[in-house]
Amino acid sequence: MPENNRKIALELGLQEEEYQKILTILGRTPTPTEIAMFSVEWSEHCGYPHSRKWFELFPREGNFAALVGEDAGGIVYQGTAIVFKMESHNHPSQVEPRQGAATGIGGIIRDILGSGARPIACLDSLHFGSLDDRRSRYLLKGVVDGIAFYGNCVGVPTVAGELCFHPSFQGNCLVNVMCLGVAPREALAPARAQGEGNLILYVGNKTGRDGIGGCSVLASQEFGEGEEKRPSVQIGDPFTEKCLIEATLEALESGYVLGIKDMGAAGLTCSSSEMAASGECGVEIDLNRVPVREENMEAWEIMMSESQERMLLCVDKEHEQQVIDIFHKWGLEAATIGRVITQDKVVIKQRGEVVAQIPAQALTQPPVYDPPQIKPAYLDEVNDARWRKIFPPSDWGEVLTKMVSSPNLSSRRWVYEQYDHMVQTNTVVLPGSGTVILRIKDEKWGIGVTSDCNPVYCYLDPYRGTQIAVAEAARNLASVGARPAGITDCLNFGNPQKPDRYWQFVQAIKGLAEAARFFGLPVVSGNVSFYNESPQGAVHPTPTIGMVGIIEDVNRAISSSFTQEGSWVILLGDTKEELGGSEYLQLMFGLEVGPPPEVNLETERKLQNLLLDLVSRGLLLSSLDLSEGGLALALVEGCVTGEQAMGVKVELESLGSMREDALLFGESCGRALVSVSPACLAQVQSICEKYEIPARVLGKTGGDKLVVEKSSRVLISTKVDKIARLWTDALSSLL
Amino acid sequence: MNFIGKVVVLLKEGVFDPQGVTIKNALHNLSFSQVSRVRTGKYFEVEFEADSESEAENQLKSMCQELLSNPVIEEYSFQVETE
Amino acid sequence: MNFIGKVVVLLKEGVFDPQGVTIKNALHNLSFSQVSRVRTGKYFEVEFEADSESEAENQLKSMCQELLSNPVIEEYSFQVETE
Amino acid sequence: MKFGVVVFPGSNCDHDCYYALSQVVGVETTLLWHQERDLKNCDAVVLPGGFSYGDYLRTGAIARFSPIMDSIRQFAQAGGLVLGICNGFQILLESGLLPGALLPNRSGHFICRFVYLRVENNRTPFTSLFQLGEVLKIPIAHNQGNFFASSTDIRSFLDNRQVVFRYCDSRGEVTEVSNPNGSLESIAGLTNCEGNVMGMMPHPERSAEEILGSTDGKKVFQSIVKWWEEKEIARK
Ligand SMILES: Nc1ncnc2c1ncn2[C@@H]1O[C@H](COP(=O)(O)OP(=O)(O)O)[C@@H](O)[C@H]1O
Ligand SMILES: [Mg+2]
Repeated sequence: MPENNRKIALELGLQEEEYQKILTILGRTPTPTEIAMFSVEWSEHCGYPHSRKWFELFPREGNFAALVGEDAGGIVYQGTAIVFKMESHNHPSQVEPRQGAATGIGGIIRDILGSGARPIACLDSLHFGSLDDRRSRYLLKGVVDGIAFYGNCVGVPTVAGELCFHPSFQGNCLVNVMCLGVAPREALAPARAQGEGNLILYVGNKTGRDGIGGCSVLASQEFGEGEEKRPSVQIGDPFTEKCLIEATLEALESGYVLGIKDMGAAGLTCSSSEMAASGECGVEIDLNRVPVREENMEAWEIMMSESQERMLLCVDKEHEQQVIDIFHKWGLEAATIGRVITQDKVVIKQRGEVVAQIPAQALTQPPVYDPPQIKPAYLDEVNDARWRKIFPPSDWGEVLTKMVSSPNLSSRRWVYEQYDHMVQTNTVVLPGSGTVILRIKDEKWGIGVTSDCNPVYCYLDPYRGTQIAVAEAARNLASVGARPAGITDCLNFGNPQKPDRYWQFVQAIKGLAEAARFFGLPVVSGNVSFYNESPQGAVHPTPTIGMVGIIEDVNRAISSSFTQEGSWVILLGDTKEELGGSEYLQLMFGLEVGPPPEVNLETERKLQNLLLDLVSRGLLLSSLDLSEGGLALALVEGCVTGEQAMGVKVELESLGSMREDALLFGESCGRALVSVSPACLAQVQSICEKYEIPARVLGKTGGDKLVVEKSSRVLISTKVDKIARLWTDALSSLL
Repeated sequence: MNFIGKVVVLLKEGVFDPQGVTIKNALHNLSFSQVSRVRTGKYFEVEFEADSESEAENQLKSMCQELLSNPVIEEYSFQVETE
Repeated sequence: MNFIGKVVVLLKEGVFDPQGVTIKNALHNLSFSQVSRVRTGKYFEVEFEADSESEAENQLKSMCQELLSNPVIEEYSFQVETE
Repeated sequence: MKFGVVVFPGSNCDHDCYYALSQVVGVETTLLWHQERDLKNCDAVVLPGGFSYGDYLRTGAIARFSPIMDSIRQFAQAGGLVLGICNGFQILLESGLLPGALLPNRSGHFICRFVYLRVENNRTPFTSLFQLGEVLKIPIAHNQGNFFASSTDIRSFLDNRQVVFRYCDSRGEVTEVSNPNGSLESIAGLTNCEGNVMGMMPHPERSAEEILGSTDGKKVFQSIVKWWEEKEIARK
């Protein structure tokens, strides 16, 4: 029997020494239910054994008051808590894109709901293999369809995100989703059980056999070739989730709910043990009272099930019925399944017998590993600046045409139009016209939100690549007038037991921590997704950064589109001769070589402050930070994203002498493109001087052409209508 | 020869079918209380050419496996009829 | 007695079926070029009790008319089987 | 005047409508729970957008059986003003309060974006503040907004001037390209024969404030208020 239990433990993904540790904790052989509970709670997905120790590097405080707790963290502005978190649903989406992505949205929304905040926006950061590949197209369509299916139905607008194609994601796509919620600071609910004799209430959908071991098996292993033993995927039920949101918020308002936690990965095991542990008490649960969908479910199945749309509540014992009534009114299951006890124990009973009894503290403190790291050998090979030897093409107009219709640079409209990005009527800067701004009804201020990461930069230099992601997200926000306030992340890497992958991970963590600290941004929450590998190898390191900012006067928010004929177009920041890691090199020459552009955090900060100052004074007509595709793509976006396309004519002489491709398509950091009415030009220039940021007037908006000249020589001259069409339709025509 | 393939795709037994549950509840509210379960699925009629009935069956099977169903969560069944 | 009603709901002939067109195109892309048309529909399996087969058919018919189909755009057909 | 906004399980524009009516238009508004039968003396009822019952089975198919729909049917028969927006439109069609049906969008996708509408009839309670032929900018957000009815029905809708809004371009031209979902005759909004019940796919509550990019939707609500107030004065 003991030998058999050890075998079960190893099969469920526990290591030999972990099993030994369990023996020590319990002082006896664990029951199968206990093994199941340890296996999910100590899995990579829930317990973060390979990453937890590094989180200490992250700043927990910053420019704004921060909330960094066990669950969704956030920031506080003028008494309002803004909680946000990002999470991966990579593996389920790779197996079943529609439902995998849908349940990802459902899960992250419940995470935010569990803090007591109303979810007000979602973001999705998506990475797929090359668009030429049929499977990638299938995955993209399925994932977008799944997010639309779930997100639109629950009534939380999906307002922003990213979409990136790269062959490294061929066998393992990335689907990272983020949710943001708001609540009065004092209305946030703790994720803990408290008060002896208070009740543990189960609400939402019934428990079935779906997703059993999802987190230990699915998210903690690589995809093998021709995998047969495919793990089960859950089906999303957004209708129930919508009712769950309303009922939960109503229940919280009643004041009878003392603690709450979503049942996400590891389901009942995770929610019950973590509520007990953080309440420094215990819970006793009777599985016969859990609403189940199938007969004869074993204890371990109920404890491990990842059925969706469920929450666990700790309820004042005097007011059980009032809370139950609220959930019943919304047509949801609600059952008292247990109570709070004083001892540090999670006690699970079934059919009158104790099937598990584990100290909550021990269960929720998984082992910590620090595996070896080795700097990968490829780095020296790819960072040799060999791009300097390539011979630039002769027709820049043609290059531009190719760039604007490429999978990575073209408009994302095909994606965000499938998402209801307006429900709740708070979206004041819409996706596609700059960084999204949400208002808060009855407040003057608003929220900016963005996500960012360039996996190629991170592959070429994980430390710098991650810093660029942080800097770019902050620049995104500042360019529309939102002061960066806090970070959430989703760190997508390969197998941490492979030293080169682990090195990438640690470099990224260090880059993130340092940049965040420098900008005064707390890392309030996050998620780690390891084992993103296929037989072809690991995905490019992708530490997705989600960032939230505050705009003091939401009426000042601006977009990236040129709005007025005859306004001056100014490039802020320096352009260097940098092409490493650029989209241009990849698209035109199939070259993926570095080094990625340099990032100077001090300059970035000055640029952010400058942009915030300019926007808050109402001096800018449009503003857009430069990123992939460089200056040329920023000009295109300025021209084509407005209600009416508008031309522009610029002269690049003032940017200095360098390769023309670097001038047009280089991706130097620390830059933004703004347009200014003639009356404000002098004032803008003098403010730029004060911030020590170079401001070069490139030309004027107007006409129906995009014209780029250098020393009076025409590099590009093309009708904006044509570019607009190419840019807007590219993605859907490639599908 | 012209064939019509009639394909039914259902969620596998044990996979949660939220639509089915909601429809069952709606039927109960309409006082069809005798209903104990509703399973929902997709239905396709595919009109196509093939040289023979067995050839048609093979082709339809490939369509089901490659596009019309996802074996992770769904199972399919079909019938082939001549037009 | 226990019955299973198997219901197919299709868009009426003449009502545009965009999903069917999308699936047909997808099948062509997968080189099933012999497919000339795809119609999509919904499928339901309703498990219920009734006293007799004819009674079961009547009940199922009411369910189809009252809830499972919309007569403006859809048509239904069904079969009743004993369990 | 008092508005009621119905809350079905799965409605998700209920609060947006409530906000637009009570805070932006500034008219008394109350929420009506679908399980109730009492319309709380409301003078106009709004069925908001969203996904009642998840749109499982068919859009609007299950919501039509909610107890409140009996009261709304009586209210409408007595000449009460009923506005169905998006999913609310779908519910009105399923319950037979409006004729026709909504099919999946031609593209097969959900579409969320601003569109232009042309006012085809300004002599309805819902459009009294608009000029005939006025071009409005209002967003849509739906999977199934592709209006369908038999060709004889469509003819009679046009003849009776039941078609209130049609999709058009920014200059007011009704073209194939300006039709976002494949609706027959580019129909975006329709009343019943009597003109007291209207369904529309675009969302007026999402275009009721300058900060949201348009105030054209606000005028739909204000039209209702104006029409009702004039009727009240006439009655007194
Ligand atoms: N997967 C997605 N989901 C929703 N919106 C997206 C998605 N991908 C891109 N977008 C939106 O499209 C616009 C352009 O995206 P991108 O070029 O990645 O932005 P940025 O230049 O800020 O990095 C932004 O508004 C972005 O939020
Ligand atoms: Mg970006």
